[in-house]
Amino acid sequence: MTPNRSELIEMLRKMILIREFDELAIRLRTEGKIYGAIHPYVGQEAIAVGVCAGLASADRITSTHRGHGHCIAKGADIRRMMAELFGRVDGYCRGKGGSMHIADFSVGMLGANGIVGAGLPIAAGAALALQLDGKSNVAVCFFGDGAVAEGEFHEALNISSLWTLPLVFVCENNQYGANNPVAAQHRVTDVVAHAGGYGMVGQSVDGNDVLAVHRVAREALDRARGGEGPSLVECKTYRWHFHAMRQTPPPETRPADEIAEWKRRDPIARLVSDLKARGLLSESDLERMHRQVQTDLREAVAFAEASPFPDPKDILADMFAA
Amino acid sequence: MTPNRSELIEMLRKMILIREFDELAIRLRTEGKIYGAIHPYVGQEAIAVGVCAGLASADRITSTHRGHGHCIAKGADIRRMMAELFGRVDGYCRGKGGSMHIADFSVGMLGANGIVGAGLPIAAGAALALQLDGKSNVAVCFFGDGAVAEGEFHEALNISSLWTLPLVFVCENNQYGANNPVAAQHRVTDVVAHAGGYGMVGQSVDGNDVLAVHRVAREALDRARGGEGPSLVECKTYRWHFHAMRQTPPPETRPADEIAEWKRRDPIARLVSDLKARGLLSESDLERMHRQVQTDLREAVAFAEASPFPDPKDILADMFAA
Amino acid sequence: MREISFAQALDEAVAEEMRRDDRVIMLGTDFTGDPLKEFGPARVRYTPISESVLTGMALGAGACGFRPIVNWRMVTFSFVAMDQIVNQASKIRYMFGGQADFPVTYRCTTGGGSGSAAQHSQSPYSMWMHLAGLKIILPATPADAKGLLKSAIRDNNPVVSFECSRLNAVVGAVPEGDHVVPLGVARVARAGTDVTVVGLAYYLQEALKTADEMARDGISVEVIDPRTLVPLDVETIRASVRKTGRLVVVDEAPPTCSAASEIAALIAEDAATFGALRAPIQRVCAVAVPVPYSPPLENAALPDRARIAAAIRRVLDAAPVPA
Amino acid sequence: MREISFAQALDEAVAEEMRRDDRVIMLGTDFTGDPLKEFGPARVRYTPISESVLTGMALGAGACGFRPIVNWRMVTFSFVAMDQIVNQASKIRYMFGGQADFPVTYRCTTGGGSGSAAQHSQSPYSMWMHLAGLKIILPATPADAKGLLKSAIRDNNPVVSFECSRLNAVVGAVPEGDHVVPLGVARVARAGTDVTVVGLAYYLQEALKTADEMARDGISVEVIDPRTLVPLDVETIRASVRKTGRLVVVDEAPPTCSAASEIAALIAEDAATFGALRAPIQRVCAVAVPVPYSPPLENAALPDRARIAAAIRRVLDAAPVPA
Ligand SMILES: Cc1ncc(C[n+]2csc(CCOP(=O)(O)OP(=O)(O)O)c2C)c(N)n1
Ligand SMILES: Cc1ncc(C[n+]2csc(CCOP(=O)(O)OP(=O)(O)O)c2C)c(N)n1
Ligand SMILES: [Mg+2]
Ligand SMILES: [Mg+2]
Repeated sequence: MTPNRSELIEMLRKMILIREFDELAIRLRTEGKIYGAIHPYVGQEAIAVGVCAGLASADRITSTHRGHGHCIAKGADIRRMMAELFGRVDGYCRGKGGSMHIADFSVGMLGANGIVGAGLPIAAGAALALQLDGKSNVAVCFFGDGAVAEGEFHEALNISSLWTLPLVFVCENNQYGANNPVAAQHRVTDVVAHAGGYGMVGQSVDGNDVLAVHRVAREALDRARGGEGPSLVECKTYRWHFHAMRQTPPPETRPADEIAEWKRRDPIARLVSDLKARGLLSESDLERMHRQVQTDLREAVAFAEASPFPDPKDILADMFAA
Repeated sequence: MTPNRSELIEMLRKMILIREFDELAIRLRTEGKIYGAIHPYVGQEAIAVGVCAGLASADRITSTHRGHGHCIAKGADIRRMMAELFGRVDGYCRGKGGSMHIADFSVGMLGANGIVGAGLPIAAGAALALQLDGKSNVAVCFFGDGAVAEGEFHEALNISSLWTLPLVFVCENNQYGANNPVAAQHRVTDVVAHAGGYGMVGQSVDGNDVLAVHRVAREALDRARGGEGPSLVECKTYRWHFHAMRQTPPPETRPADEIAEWKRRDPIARLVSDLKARGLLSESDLERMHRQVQTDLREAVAFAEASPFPDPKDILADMFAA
Repeated sequence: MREISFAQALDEAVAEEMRRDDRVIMLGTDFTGDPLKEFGPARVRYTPISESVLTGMALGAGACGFRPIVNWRMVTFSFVAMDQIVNQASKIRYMFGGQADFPVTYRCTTGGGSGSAAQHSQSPYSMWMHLAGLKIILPATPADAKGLLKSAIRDNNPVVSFECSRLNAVVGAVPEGDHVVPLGVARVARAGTDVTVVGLAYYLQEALKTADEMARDGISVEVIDPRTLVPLDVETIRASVRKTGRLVVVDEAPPTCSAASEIAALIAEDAATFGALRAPIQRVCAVAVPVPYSPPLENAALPDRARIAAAIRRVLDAAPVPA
Repeated sequence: MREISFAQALDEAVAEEMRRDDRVIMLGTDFTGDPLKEFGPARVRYTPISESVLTGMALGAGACGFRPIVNWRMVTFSFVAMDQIVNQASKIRYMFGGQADFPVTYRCTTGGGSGSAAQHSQSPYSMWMHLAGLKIILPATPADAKGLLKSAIRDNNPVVSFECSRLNAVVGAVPEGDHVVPLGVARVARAGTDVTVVGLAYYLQEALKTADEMARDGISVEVIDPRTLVPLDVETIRASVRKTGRLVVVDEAPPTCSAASEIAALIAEDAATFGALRAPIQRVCAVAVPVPYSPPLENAALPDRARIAAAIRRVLDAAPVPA
């Protein structure tokens, strides 16, 4: 099932939106409108978008500390995301969560997570629920190459494979866990090498090629929906910016030529030129799309700024369910 | 380097000693002379003995809840082991540890462990120390098929391989984790299937054939000593008794024919007939050995019974090092 | 009323809730009884030894409409899952602004007294109490075991059930039928006037026996069972202390930063109760060591009736009851 | 005396101990400064994100003659390693009858106040205090950061160093040379007569500032810094309370089963100190919620000088200082 034109255009729009959202978030963090730490997803847009294009709203995902892209790809509202980053009551978490804890349960986005690896068990639980429900829904779990070193990676793959859970493990191998290159974390730098130990299908894909990601993910999703259990999909990619920033972006520690090489493989430029070559996108389409993204982002900021800060009196609200 | 006659005879003696020690421990536990839970090693003797025959005293091991066999194989004194089981001051832990916490640091036995999987990180740390010391010593980590599902299995294999640590991971795949068959724990029932994911040599061996275990372990130990890093050795075996007992042995839940089949593959009988066939052991040698083992065990019990219980006044002793 | 054991009461609670609501599922490496027979392998899930993933899975499944019960077995084994408890279970609802409920029950056994040594003799409820966001039950009788566990399973929040191993064989009256005990309501297990003793789990029973013994000497001990540690019914304890003017807290966890410390602090900080306090507050806890294996040492480590009685006498000596 | 920051003091402590003893090694996913340059990759080990294996490896390497320093970075991340802490590090020496020493230092940062939300704003020292078998340092000044961390590294037991993030930039006098502060000795940071305030980490600084402010109103506040939580120098705190008759404990952890609860209980249970107590003991802690992200909520959750001052006034109102 290859995506049709409108689907392709929507994929491109989301990729641009993700990129611009995070470029804006960097500026807003620098200006002090956002608090705490942010982890931009810029450069990795093809993964969230390529995978989530295969998902329905009733399918579930879990995300990471680098979660804005997954939120947007899964259909979260950027106005409520922005309000959350601004710490306002109209944010997804009413201002309690911030960047590392955005979630939108209504669209099946079960949460970003500040703990490396912690989303994998939660996704496995969602997959168990979906299996028990028996409606062919699936769960997807995004995580980084760094998370692969955590025990929960292993436990989640083991039990999911054992129980044939409808789950796709999507490793975003962006070559670094914080400042440590993947070769300083794992002897075998291909994460997919672990799949066999679990009797799981493993597939590696160019994470900067949204159509390739989509194709591979779709196959894995189909297996999951068809009762064939989980797959491990490794997407090779690269983050364009620093790992994390607080007040100011930290200095770059990675080799300049490595960064340049990966920027040449820009996933958005690649999709643009592909669509143009196939006659599915004109330069003016693209300009219109960019303008619309900027308009949407301005609206999101306006929405966030108009939303009040939470009232300290409500500090105990949401602690326990009735 | 194949073991010579005296080495072979010593291997046989240790296997018999391990078996008789645990058969006796079952009786003593039933009589209430031992407290808490015990986990007999009977049936698995070839693994501890086959592996430890390749180790020097300065090499280190870590063990599990089913640790008596590893202690004896590594050279611990059965009198002090028995005194520990009896909760006496001359026990290895002065009565503070009991069956699941026997250790003899003086012979490089860094401890049994009541937590499934917890010995793997400790062994990796010992291996790191040995690597830094640079004297070609190695560490060995024993663990069960059940422990493979724990995250620490994965973390330990990952970092050990990454750092080329002098370590051998010995999985005692006795087909069950407590009452759960290995196929209810892992989709791939060959634990060794995980080795590739870590870029590690993995080898599977008949864990009831002490010479095969020794050969495979020796190769892995040589690699570790030679700076080639860790290996994963999977020994297929079976425990003859229940998983654990407290006051009385629990009812057997495994299929009778499965048990019978494995008992036919008795590792001690196998070594005995092999040594006899090669003219290295006579029936009277064997009888003498059995008598000596019984004498040693009687002495161990006498030693334990003669040792006083700890004085409650000493409850705070050993809490903190000076 | 019929009498059943603490262990049976717990099994009944689970079976009844599984019958009542088919979204209740259970995960663990082993179960008491034979739940598989009645409820089948889809709902009764024997798992690999992977407590961390189970603990997190329960949250994921809970957010997707199920009501998982995770049995860690010994509390000891839950520590490999501590990240999912501390960083996820206890924070997940609040942190996400109440978007979803996580109706999960975590069960485990606690306590020493069986020659099981340090790792297998723990009672670390206070570590969970410190986390804001978990409810915690600690039944001390068969009736409460059943009634509190049923409430826990029905609760829409993560609830941790600490089940003291030494109570398993204790037999007591348990009402027939749907016996439910609300969370957050302490019980005055024995009324008295001279001193308040709060006993946790097994030590409720020991406190009651000590109270019986001391009654012969004319000492009137009020014994309170908090039953749930979060929410803690502090008002019942404070009211008792305002009456007796003396407090002894008994538990088998080591004292430092324990539930006993918390109860002491809650009494000492409340102006009205502090004003009524006539003697220092005494904690009767384990000696602060990993529980040793050998019986004489283990006995020395854990509280007993003699130590409870001595603490009661100390608070009475400090401020004798007017004749 | 020269002045350096809390963060620099910590770095100095490690560097000096690495120079002093080449068995000291360090493991972590990241380090401040550039220790690799001076000490090389054999001793300065950048690790995969596997806190559990690191925590256990330190014990294994410690038993084999090294003195590992494991840097978990945020205390948050240590929870994935909790089994190795609870079931191994805290019990291993006693359980094995003192056969071996485990000279390991575990370092981590704590605390809120930086808009980092629930998972990244924790101060759960009491969970570690509850375990018998770990030593715990909690420096509140640059001098103590250096001196206590050096003692921790030299100690032959597992020591946990909780390093409050909000103190990193605080600058203070630190003696030149081998400045070592012994474990288990509290410091009277400010002498006073009307009320004792125990302040932990960042809140020592806040307590001192509050004391300055209240001095203007003629209120004399004695401020105590415990400096190490295990061993805890309870006698210094008790002596102060026997003098002032009033106690306020300030910390940013939630109150339940906290270090503050423990200090309250230690005061309330000691006959002589209890006898001298003239007012209820007050804990000024975080609100019992996961620390929220949005600044107005985070500010409401964490203690501040106004709340400290209010607690001081409460205990003074309860028992006014005789004129
Ligand atoms: C358990 C845990 N350990 C450490 C951290 C600190 N930390 C946050 S992100 C990160 C790197 C993660 O790398 P990776 O999984 O590759 O994701 P990426 O940042 O590259 O997207 C680290 C070490 C954490 N959040 N959780
Ligand atoms: C973390 C943890 N979870 C659960 C247990 C309870 N337990 C003790 S032994 C055991 C089975 C272990 O199986 P395996 O690793 O195969 O070793 P075996 O007993 O077969 O030798 C279990 C579940 C434990 N000790 N630790
Ligand atoms: Mg990465
Ligand atoms: Mg097994």
